[in-house]
Amino acid sequence: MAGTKKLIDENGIRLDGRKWNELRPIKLQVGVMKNADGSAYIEWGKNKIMAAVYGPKEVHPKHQVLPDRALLRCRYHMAPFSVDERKNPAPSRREIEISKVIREALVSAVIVEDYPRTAIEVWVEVLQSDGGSRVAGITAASLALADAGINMRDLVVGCSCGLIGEQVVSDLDDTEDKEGNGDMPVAIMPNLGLVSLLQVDGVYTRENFQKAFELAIEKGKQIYQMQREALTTRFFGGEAQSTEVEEAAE
Amino acid sequence: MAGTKKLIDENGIRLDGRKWNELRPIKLQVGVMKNADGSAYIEWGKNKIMAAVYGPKEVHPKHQVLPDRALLRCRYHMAPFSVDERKNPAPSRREIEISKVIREALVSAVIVEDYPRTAIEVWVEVLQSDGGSRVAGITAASLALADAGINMRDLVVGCSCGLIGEQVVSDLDDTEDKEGNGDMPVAIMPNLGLVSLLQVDGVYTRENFQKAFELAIEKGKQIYQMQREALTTRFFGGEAQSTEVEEAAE
Amino acid sequence: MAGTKKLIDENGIRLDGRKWNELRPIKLQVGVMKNADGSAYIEWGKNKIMAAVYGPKEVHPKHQVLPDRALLRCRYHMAPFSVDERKNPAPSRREIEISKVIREALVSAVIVEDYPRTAIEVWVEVLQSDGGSRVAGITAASLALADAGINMRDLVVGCSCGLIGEQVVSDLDDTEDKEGNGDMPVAIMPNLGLVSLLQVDGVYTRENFQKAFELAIEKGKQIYQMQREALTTRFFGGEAQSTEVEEAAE
Amino acid sequence: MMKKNHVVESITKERMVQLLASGKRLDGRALDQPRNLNIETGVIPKANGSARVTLGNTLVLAGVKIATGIPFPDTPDKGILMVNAEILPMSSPYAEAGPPSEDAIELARVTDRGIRESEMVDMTKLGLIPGKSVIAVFVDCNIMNVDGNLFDATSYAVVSALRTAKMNRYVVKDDKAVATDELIPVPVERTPVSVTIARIGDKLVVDPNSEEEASMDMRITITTDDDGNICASQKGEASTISAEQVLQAADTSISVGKAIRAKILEATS
Amino acid sequence: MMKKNHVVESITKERMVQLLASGKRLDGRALDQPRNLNIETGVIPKANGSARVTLGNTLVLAGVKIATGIPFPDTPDKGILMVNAEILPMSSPYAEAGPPSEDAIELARVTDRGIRESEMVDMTKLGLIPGKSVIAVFVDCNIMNVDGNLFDATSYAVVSALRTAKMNRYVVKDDKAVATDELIPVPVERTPVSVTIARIGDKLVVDPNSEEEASMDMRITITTDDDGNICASQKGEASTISAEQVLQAADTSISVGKAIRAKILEATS
Amino acid sequence: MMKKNHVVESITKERMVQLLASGKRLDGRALDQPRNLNIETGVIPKANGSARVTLGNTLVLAGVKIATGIPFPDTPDKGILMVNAEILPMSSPYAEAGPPSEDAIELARVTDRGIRESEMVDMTKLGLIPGKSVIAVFVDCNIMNVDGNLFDATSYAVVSALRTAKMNRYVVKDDKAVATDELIPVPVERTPVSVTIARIGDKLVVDPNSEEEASMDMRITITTDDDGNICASQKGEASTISAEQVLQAADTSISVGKAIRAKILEATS
Repeated sequence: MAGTKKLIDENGIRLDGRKWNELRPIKLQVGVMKNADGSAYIEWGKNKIMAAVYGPKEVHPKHQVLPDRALLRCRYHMAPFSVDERKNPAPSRREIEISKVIREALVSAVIVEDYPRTAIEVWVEVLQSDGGSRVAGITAASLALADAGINMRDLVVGCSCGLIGEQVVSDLDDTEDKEGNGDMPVAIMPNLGLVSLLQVDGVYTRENFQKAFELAIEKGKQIYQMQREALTTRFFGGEAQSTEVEEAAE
Repeated sequence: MAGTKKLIDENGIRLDGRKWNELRPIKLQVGVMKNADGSAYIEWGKNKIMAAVYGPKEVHPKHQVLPDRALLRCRYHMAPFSVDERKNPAPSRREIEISKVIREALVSAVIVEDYPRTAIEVWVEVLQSDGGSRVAGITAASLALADAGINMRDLVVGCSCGLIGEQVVSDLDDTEDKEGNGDMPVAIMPNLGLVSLLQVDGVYTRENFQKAFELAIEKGKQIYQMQREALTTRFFGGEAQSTEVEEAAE
Repeated sequence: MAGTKKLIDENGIRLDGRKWNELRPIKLQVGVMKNADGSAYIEWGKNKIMAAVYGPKEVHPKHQVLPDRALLRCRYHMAPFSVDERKNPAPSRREIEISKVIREALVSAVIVEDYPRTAIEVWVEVLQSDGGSRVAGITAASLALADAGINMRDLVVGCSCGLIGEQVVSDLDDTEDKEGNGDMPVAIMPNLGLVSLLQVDGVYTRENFQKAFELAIEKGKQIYQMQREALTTRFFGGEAQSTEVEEAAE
Repeated sequence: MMKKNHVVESITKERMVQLLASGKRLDGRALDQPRNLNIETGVIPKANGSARVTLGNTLVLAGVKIATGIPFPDTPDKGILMVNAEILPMSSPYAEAGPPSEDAIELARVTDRGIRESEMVDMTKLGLIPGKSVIAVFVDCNIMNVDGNLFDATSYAVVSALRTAKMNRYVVKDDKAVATDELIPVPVERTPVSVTIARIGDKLVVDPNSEEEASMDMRITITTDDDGNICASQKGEASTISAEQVLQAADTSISVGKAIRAKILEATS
Repeated sequence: MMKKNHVVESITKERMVQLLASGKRLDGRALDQPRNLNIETGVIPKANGSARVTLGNTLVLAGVKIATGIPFPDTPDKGILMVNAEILPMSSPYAEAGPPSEDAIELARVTDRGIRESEMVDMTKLGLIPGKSVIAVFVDCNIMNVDGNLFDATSYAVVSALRTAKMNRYVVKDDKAVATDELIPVPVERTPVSVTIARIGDKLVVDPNSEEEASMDMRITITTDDDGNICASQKGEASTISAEQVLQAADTSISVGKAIRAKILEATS
Repeated sequence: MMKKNHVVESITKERMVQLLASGKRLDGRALDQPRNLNIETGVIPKANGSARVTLGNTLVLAGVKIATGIPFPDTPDKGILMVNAEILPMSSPYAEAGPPSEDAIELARVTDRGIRESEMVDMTKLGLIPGKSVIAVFVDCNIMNVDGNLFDATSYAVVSALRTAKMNRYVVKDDKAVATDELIPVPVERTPVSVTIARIGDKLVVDPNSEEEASMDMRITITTDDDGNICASQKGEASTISAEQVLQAADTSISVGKAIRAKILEATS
């Protein structure tokens, strides 16, 4: 936090040249994996994340069967080489928690009632990690679910906003996440106008809390347009082309 | 063992003022937990131990079902903050062994034949540990079983005796256990006159072995009176009042 | 590898006095364990290895049942005291891999189709380890299978050959394995003329590869004669006598 | 988290929703009214600090143990804080013995976040020898009886245990950290308060009990600090919340949190 | 410990109890007669000490490995002793591969207790540099064939392996412990002997085999030292024992232990 | 490794064997023809080296991380190399989440062996302070899509990642290894190439895909170095191979390996 000055300059320009409310470059590809029933790859800043979906499939072990709906399984996992210091491949407590909140963020979008007694598996593999990997993972995972043909009420799209000093900013990268003053990952179902993930780190005044939260929703809606384009490309524009959207500076 | 002199003075008075055959203060409460089918809390010296019972209940996994009797499960566990140096919460080899001997000490008192194909679970949680936690745990656990309405042949009550130098003493506390010369935890079924737990540490002449063993039985019978009072309080004297028995010095 | 000179002298004599193509002393005993359905003990150089077989027996857990044949399980395990530095008793990655290749070396010799829906368990315990423990283990394990009366197409017998400098040598001991230039464990079914295990360490010219490989087969056939004698002793020559074969220097 | 009896639950939920429509809860509380909170500190003398908290029938015991440790490479002059939780098998018919469940891990991490982000403990005061030795504060939580809202009960127990914890003062001698006999408080600067809100039907209720949790669609935990700032939050369960309700929950957390903070301060001062 | 065929067992037990009434056992032994004990030492030359023990058909192999280690903080000048046991899956149809079972842990801990409490090894002679370096003695037991009474067979194997173990003499140079080539014995002072007694019906029998264990109600292990003192005990199994029988078992352990100690001393001197 | 649909497989195998008799494979390849190999390096900038390899539809991502470590006691002046593989649950319908499977362990160890035995990396150049500090090279492999022949795809990914990896140059100051800003390549000396051959019926085919693996009886992996020497091999699966076929496989591995080495060198120079 000593480094706050450095993260944003007197003109409101951040270390990587972005304004307070700009997104990092995002690139989306749908249908990139051969074996998975559905898949999507996202590059978001320096994040490189693969999401893949299998299912609906038989549930093992059987005692986990849900008679009236599908069981959604989710694993968020970081490759050992995805971070600065090699990560032990066994799941950390952080990965276990994030797997849980990603699952809870996705499950209300999936029409699980359409697939009783089955399992739907969502595998999110972080190949390179930057700030915001969980929201990037959710964004890719909901595309992978759609690619797998799973019935959904809406896509889910995530964005993280936060604080540098008392300045609300969108989409923190790794440095901003670590040296900044707060991070607020948010996932939304944009057409239904609902929030399916919300976590908060940092110290926000009531005003800044609202500002960051609403900015995250606004940015989420913007990324939702990229998701739509990626799906359009997937289903109408040929196989697994990438949708790269560089936002014009506002 | 260098400190033997200090543990008991020339008048036979121990560090905490007790005579060789005195018990530490014991406090018993029955029926203290809301969810458990039965429970008891014991303070014995500095030991603070909660025992809770669930059952008879369905057995999972099914292959552990016993067709002709109940399966008794038991876990003795120490809270990480219960000892001087923080204890790793994963069960140690010591805790695994003690869980086994506590289970074996309790099971012959429970009329397991009355509950075929079910499980009865006994959870002993040491919140603060002093010498003699296993016998204190057994004493509380058998009250919790009675509180749960489980049919029993007798209560089980434990007491540990041992050696300071060549002096047999009752009910060693933590310091006496570590710096003394022997510890002998004993559990009995007082009405049936049977021993259901016996472990021995230290070096006892045949004479001292018998003296310590018989002292443990005598003290156990004394604690059994406190158990009875605690159950009476529970069932006739109102809810979860504590039975505190400070023994007059003999 | 700096020590190559020392491993074999100018007359082609190795540290323990063997020529390049000699075996270490091998001692075989069949039927040495009381509870196991079949067993064999091998001493090969400094290796001391016990192999025991249980089965055919019921498969647990049931979902592993193979409807048309037996499931062969195999564990290669080293006693903590079997090596120079005490080994952690939990299975290492090396032990897991060796268990797999031993199983794969044995399974094609067992007529698994004769025992549908059952399990056959092979336990290989290395009590003292020297070079070549996996081939010694296979040699003992196939005798234990035969001792258990399991139907087999052939015995399996292993031998390891390798390199000291550019010299092909048979049957490396621990020092030769560590300081030599290559190790090639081979297991064969001698009557069927088939190879059921082949692993290679080291750098071999095409010519040396063939020479070492063919030497391993030749030596394997020689050890096969010892296996036959050990079985003859077991079934016709009384109980559990040892078959000790010291090869005459060629 | 728990297995549910679906028939009883659906009847209970129906009744609960009817009552909520008229601003009432099954146990008679107002929608924004937490259950009775009882805090007892110093219950485990062997720990550096401890607190036994009941929130309704939910019972949590937190214990603080303090030792020296090696700092993390990226914060060489800051102490270490670790929060751990075990949902004891005795706590409910549904809890199981074994390694920490997903629920226990989330519980510990969310509690940790509230403490850490609010800068409750001044970690810079826990440094001893930069890069070599710092004070490590372990807070372990025993969840002993579960009747809903583990997040808040656990958070109050941890905050209360830390606020009353004492540790040896250390001095550095010959490049070694040595404990003195002097006992000093843990350097606590703030008092974060967690408030958990459930949505049942379309109503938000504070501090749900087990029965309400079985009927709730969504849970959100918001932690606020002494100045009414928001310093941690966690939306939970497999459902969604509208943006308006998030803001409404934030306001509720600030106001309810204020009252609870006063209770905690009273119990721990 | 094991699954049992209940029909065969109940018939066997009936016959066993009848015989015991007339002072006989199914295998012809007297009630206080242990099975044939065979001890072979030095069987694993790579270990610092080793012993292969058969007690009837029970077969245990113990190996001692010695290394330097860091002492426990509360005993800075004493060596470290660790006893570990694995009940190998080859040892019986009921044993399983995997992490140590509850039975294996109890077995190792009871064996350890007998060694430790009798002060068999003089741990103060295993200190090297106080607080920094001591000699660590690991004793690992491979239970290879199970035919009852693992406690005694394992104990005899550990005692025999330790009594015959050799270790490098260490010297301290420049505050470092350095091994010399000189081999010296482990400083063994005492010879604890474990005797296990089972109750079948109302009779006590020494050294039960598997068949007897399947019929026994109670098992008690009592370890005595060279002076006939009692230095460890463990009552086992899910049943009880009367106070009189405890004392009777103690006397039996002392007398039987004396004969077994003589055998161990003979095999290891 | 995988569960199989036995009916479809037996039909497929029949057709496959017929075709192989006339020297053809189901996907049109010649018997000794590997699938299309694509290598992309530097795909993970945060890693010291990385490679994304596709071999047909098999997709493997390898990443190299470099740190300092403590050498093994028996090689005090040599660096450390660790190869690890995870068969991701996303890679096929049969893969599962959890600790490394037997297959993943074998895969990592065989890959490691090819690298280590060929002396690809000059480990003596990775020593820093003898006995105290060396460079540790971790290579982690994410198996992302499985379509047969993981051994070769993983090996090519590891070799390509190592060949293009950069590490900080270290200098020793005051008996401490300190990283400088200068980036230098990992000291790669050789380029081992793994070639896997399956037997289907009595034919040997190079680089089997999943469909062929489901029909194969035997698999053999042979790794050769730049001079056509054989430096690692692993026979796999529950079947046998004749001596003649071993030698035939060796020759095939040498010749096919040469062509693949050229591709790897091209992609990584």
